[in-house]
Amino acid sequence: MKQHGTKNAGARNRRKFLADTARTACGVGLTGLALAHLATAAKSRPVAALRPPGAGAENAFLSACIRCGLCVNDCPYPTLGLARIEDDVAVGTPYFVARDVPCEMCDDIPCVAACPTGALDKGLTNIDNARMGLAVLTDEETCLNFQGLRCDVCYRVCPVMGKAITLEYQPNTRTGKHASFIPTVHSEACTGCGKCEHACVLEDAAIKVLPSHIAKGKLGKHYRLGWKEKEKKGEALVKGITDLPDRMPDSAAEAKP
Amino acid sequence: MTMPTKSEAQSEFNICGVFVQTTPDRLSHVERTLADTPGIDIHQTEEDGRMVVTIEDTPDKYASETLTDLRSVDGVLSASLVYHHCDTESKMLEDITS
Amino acid sequence: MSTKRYPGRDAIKTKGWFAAHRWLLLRRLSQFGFLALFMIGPMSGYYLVKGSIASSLTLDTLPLTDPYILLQTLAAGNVPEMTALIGALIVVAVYLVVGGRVYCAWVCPINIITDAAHWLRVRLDIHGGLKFTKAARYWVLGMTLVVAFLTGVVAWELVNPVTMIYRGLIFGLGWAWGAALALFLFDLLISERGWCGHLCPVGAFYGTLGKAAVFRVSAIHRDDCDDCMDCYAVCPEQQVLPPALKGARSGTGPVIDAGACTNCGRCIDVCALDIFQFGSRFAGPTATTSRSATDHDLKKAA
Amino acid sequence: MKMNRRDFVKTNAAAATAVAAGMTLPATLKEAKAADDGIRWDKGACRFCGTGCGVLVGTKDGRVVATQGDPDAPVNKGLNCIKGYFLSKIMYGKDRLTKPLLRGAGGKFDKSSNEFSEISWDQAFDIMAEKFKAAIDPQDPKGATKVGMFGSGQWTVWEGYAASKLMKAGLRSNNIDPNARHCMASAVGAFMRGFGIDEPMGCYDDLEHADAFVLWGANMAEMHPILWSRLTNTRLTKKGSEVHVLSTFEHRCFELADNGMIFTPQTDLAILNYIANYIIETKAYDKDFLDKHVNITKTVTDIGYGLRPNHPLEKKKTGKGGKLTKIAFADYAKAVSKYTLDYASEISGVPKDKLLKLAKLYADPKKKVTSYWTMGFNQHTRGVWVNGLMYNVHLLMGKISEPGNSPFSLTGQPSACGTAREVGTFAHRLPADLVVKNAKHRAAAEKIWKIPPGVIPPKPGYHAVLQNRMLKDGKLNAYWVMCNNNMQAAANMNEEGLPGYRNPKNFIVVSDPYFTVTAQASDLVLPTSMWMEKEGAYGNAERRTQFWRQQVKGPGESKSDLWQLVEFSKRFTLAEVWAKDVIAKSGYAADKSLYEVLFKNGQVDKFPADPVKDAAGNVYDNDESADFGFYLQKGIFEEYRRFQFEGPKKGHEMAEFDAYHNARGLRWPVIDGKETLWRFREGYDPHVPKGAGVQFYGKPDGKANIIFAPYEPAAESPDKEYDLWLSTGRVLEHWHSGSMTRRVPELYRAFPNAKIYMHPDDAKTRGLKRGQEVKVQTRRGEVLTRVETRGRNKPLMGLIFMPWFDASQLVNKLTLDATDPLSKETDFKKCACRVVNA
Repeated sequence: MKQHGTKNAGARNRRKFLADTARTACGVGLTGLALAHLATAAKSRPVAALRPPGAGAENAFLSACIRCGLCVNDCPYPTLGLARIEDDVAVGTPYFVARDVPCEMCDDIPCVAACPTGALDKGLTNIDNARMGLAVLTDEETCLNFQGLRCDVCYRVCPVMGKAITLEYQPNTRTGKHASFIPTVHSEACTGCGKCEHACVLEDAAIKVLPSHIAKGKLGKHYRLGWKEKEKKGEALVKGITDLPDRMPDSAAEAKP
Repeated sequence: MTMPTKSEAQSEFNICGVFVQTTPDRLSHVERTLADTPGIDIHQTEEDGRMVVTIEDTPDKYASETLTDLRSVDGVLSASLVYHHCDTESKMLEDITS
Repeated sequence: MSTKRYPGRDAIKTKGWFAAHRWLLLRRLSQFGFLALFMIGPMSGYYLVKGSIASSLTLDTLPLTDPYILLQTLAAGNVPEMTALIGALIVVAVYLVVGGRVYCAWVCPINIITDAAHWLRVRLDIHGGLKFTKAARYWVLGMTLVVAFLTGVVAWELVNPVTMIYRGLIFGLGWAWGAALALFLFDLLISERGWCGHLCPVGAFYGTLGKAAVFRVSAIHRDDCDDCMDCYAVCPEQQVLPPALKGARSGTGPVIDAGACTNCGRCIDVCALDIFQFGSRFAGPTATTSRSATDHDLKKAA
Repeated sequence: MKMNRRDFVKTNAAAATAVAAGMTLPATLKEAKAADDGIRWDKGACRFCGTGCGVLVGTKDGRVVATQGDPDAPVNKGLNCIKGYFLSKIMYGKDRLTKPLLRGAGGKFDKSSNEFSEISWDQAFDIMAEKFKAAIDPQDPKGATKVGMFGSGQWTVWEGYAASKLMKAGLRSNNIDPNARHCMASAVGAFMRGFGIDEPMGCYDDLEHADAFVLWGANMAEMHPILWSRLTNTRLTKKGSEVHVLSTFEHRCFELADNGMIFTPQTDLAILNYIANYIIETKAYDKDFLDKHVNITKTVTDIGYGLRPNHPLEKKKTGKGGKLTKIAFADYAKAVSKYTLDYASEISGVPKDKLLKLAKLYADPKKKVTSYWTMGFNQHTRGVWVNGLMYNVHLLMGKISEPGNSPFSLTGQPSACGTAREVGTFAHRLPADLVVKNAKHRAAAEKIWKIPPGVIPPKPGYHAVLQNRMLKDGKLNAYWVMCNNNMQAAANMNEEGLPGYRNPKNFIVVSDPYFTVTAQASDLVLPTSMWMEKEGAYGNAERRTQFWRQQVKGPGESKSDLWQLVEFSKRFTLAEVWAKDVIAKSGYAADKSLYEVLFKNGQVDKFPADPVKDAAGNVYDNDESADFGFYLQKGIFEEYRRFQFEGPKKGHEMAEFDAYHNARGLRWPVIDGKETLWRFREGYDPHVPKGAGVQFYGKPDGKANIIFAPYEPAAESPDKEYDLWLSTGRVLEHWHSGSMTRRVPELYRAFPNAKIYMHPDDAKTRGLKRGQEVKVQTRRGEVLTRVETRGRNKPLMGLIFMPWFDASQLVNKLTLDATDPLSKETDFKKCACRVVNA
């Protein structure tokens, strides 16, 4: 817009322009701070909210998801929804709550196929490799199987049954004649689909799918589990170690090296 | 950070059932000491030194603190927490007889 | 600049109501039409268009992605998939032709809300309020990209009312209606044409795109202007008019080449003298024509 | 006593501490414990499967608010499966029926109407009596063949007894059959043929005594979860113990299996004969035992498939019936010699090493083996045969009737044994193992029932499958279905069940707590009180009889089955049901009601309607006593006991009525105040005389039968058109037709809808994806469902499994009503189907 006027007016306009600019800058700056705060807060998603398969770490996901809803459209179940303002999850991003509707683990992973930005990683082609979270048996005190009852609903609904959740048998010392079937989650197979949490028959689920980083512990780098390392390698890590036979009263019972 | 003391947090109320094993010859001493300790009720005593007591919060001590102190009473071999109940103080005072 | 309370009366008189609202009606049709395209899918189960305004897939083949949101993800540190890139390029190409802020006037649902707010503001005779500089939205635009860069989060989309309302209508509104209401009240009570006209970074982005757009409004018969000011009254971006309408002497216009123009066509609607018409920016700055006075007077008299 | 919560918690804390420390509770604390939360606890038995877990039922304000496993119940020691966990919810589905409903608007019966209207009990019995009387010709010497009843293994003992008495002694119809026909009839048939007396010789204690377990067509992990946890415990804690599992698809039990075998449907016949062959060839059999206690016989072969007589398969058959012919051991050895390892492996598809391992187990005299089976054996067109072949193996080795050595037939219903079998609700049976065909048995029953000779018709009535066929053919016209959901449960619903119920000639009455598929197909629906809403008794699979008191009242106007049966008997005079000469012989007046003859007969009404009390003095309702003025349940039970003690067959003796209210169930025969754990074995069984060692006293000569039967193919096998086997069954979360468990929201959520379990490659070759909607089609109908290629059941290629609990996916539209010609039990496990994209 062209400026018309006297020199004085010009000076006044310049001052006004500078003042306006400063004001705008301040306002926008403050808004920016607020927005940054909101963005940072959005990174801590509530534990009950799970991302669709193929979503990476929350930070990466929030940098890539454009909240278009294509994954929601292509989800054949009422699993996925986009976060609304009141949902406590980054607004507009897709998520599901396992206790309400879990992921059905479609073989063709349509949600990933639909994602235009790579927020859901196209590299995920086998749904068994999805890691939406990790099931954790959070409450042994109420889990019916820990009490010896025969529920194991979580185990049976698991789409990776026998791998992601196994039942570890333990004698029930109280009754003396029953076995307890302890549901045990294995992180190397659990996809975090949430079927177990959804199906748990308790009023509040005793097994919950948590974001992996919350659920998992990490062994210190300075220590290895000997028997696992040996298993991995298929033989002793240090070879050529000898063991002398033990002397026994009867030579027949002599321990062989 | 320090734990809030009992007088600061008024809202909840703890009751513990505690199994106390004493040396039988010190039993009567322990009994007397506990009887004098506020918040402790003795419910049952066996000659072999076993006792069942309950410990509840007092205005200035949590039951847990009393329990810790109890362990150092002369003659007490062990004090095991068997039962713990926590509720709001107001709820505790509710009349439940019908 | 003064505003008349009921601009366009003369146009209605001379051209008839429909002709005086032609572009407005078409725009509303277009805005609702886009919305309908998205909503048919979830409502009927038969998807012509999947997704939302942020990114969509039409007939399972044509990907479209909002380039501004994609820019935010880039700023946030994400390298997008090809699909999104292609989708964004298509969108950019389209708006380069039709005018960037055509998005604001013809697609964005917020426009309906803020137009309504403005309409009511005039009717209720509300004046004053917060004023923003026209540069504010570019600051906001910059800020959204900086925040995305710093936090690694597509931050603006946490609050962006444009996509929020679109998403809400397709995927479940929740409290998004609150955002709509807030915008309405903001424009009505706090700042005249505050959102679309001054703050919205989406508009800023498309406005920047639109600087080079081919399709433009031109004050082609500007010589006939009788300074009735109706066009000013209805124009959401009044600063774009003078260079085109009154630039004969300084050699600007008659094509409105400011990026801020939304190609809404309201000026064409309300002008009883048909000064404005849609055209190409290559129509040339001097291609103005004047019609005979009689013609002009007849129209006025009618 | 005034008490605030704090005092209460304190006493609780002290009590819990004392208990944990193993200290005896002082009296004050005990009192405080009883004061609890106002819930009254009493013992009961679980409503679901045949395991018979003991539960405690908590009642407050007239409602069952909680249940718990009875920590002292010997079967389950306080444990329950997930269905048992939700017992307290099964009575409180939102859609409980509270008033009688008649088809037709405004209380007017209209067979063609799709509407039901509420009527009173009086109106209900009016129209019901009218329809029943119209179908009865009292002078017909064959009895009332046009009326019938379909009963239940979920009836309480007295309900089954009252039903059987009303039908056989009152209305003179043997057309009464229980739904146990669908589940236990083959087991019964084999018990009778092999041992002359029904029900297993062993008990659940075998679970701890055995060294090895073999599962034949039994998915105990899901269907008998608590027993499975006992079996698992033994496998874990007993050194050298092993578990062998045989099934037509891989299921949950395979996880524990040391030797899991998937065999081609129907080839269990060949595998069992191979084992017998192996035992004989290796001379491992117990010759002494065989000589003393066993007769060797063979059965008639090529006996058809129990289809309608005009079916091509029935026309082709050359044999008929189950007559046994004695043969020499050498003949038997020769007969099984065809079943070599090679042959058995080839026909069954089970690798040779696995079969050999199994055979070696049975043949090892040092290993105590318990074999379990359920529907895989029983729902089998050669069900009696295959049950018998199982006994052959145990008898050859003498591995029977002693701790740990047990061929054990598990049951699926809570009182399949106690009610359906023991009180004789089958079309051919009378209480305590008597049969209608036997004149002596009839006479004994007529004497105990105080009715004249000739009332009970000598010809067995229509069995379950025949009832549906007769309904369709219009030969059975007044029909009462009680305590079961047979429209959903019976095979070939499209061609038999539904047309039968909807045949305009017929009047169908259904008594149920809920508006089931069967109720929807009926003409009159009677609202029924269930489980703890009445005094009850169930008998589980190990012969354990368990009682419970009425804890709460049924909702609205609902009434127990017992009340309905007895009250309905008031609607008939003798003249309306018995021939004139029979009435004359009876000495009863012709206008005497059936109620007076059958129930108020000076015997059943012997015990006064005193308040029912427990040891603590709590008083319980007994709605039937209150209505009829005498302790009906006790009267019936004591009359039933007369059959056990005065009848011609020994071995079924039970304790007195009151003893059961005081005990956590007792295993019959109960003699001299003692239970019997292992039958036929001296020392354990009071009926075996000293020095006999073993005596199978059900047979006149005290010897059990080895019965040779060959492999014969299934009624329908996959072909080009229908290329897959279809097997049906249950899942842990739901019990039977799901009418109770599907109304528990948590169980519904755990397994909402049926689906087909399919091999991933079978799905792939048909272009199907997991979770996709598909049609399963057979020659009889089609059902929409979804594909599951993962999860609990893993069939090999060529077979799909679909559970039948889901009323929205009626798998019995697909199944074939082929039955075992001997037991008349349907084979729900085998028919040919195909799966196509929906």
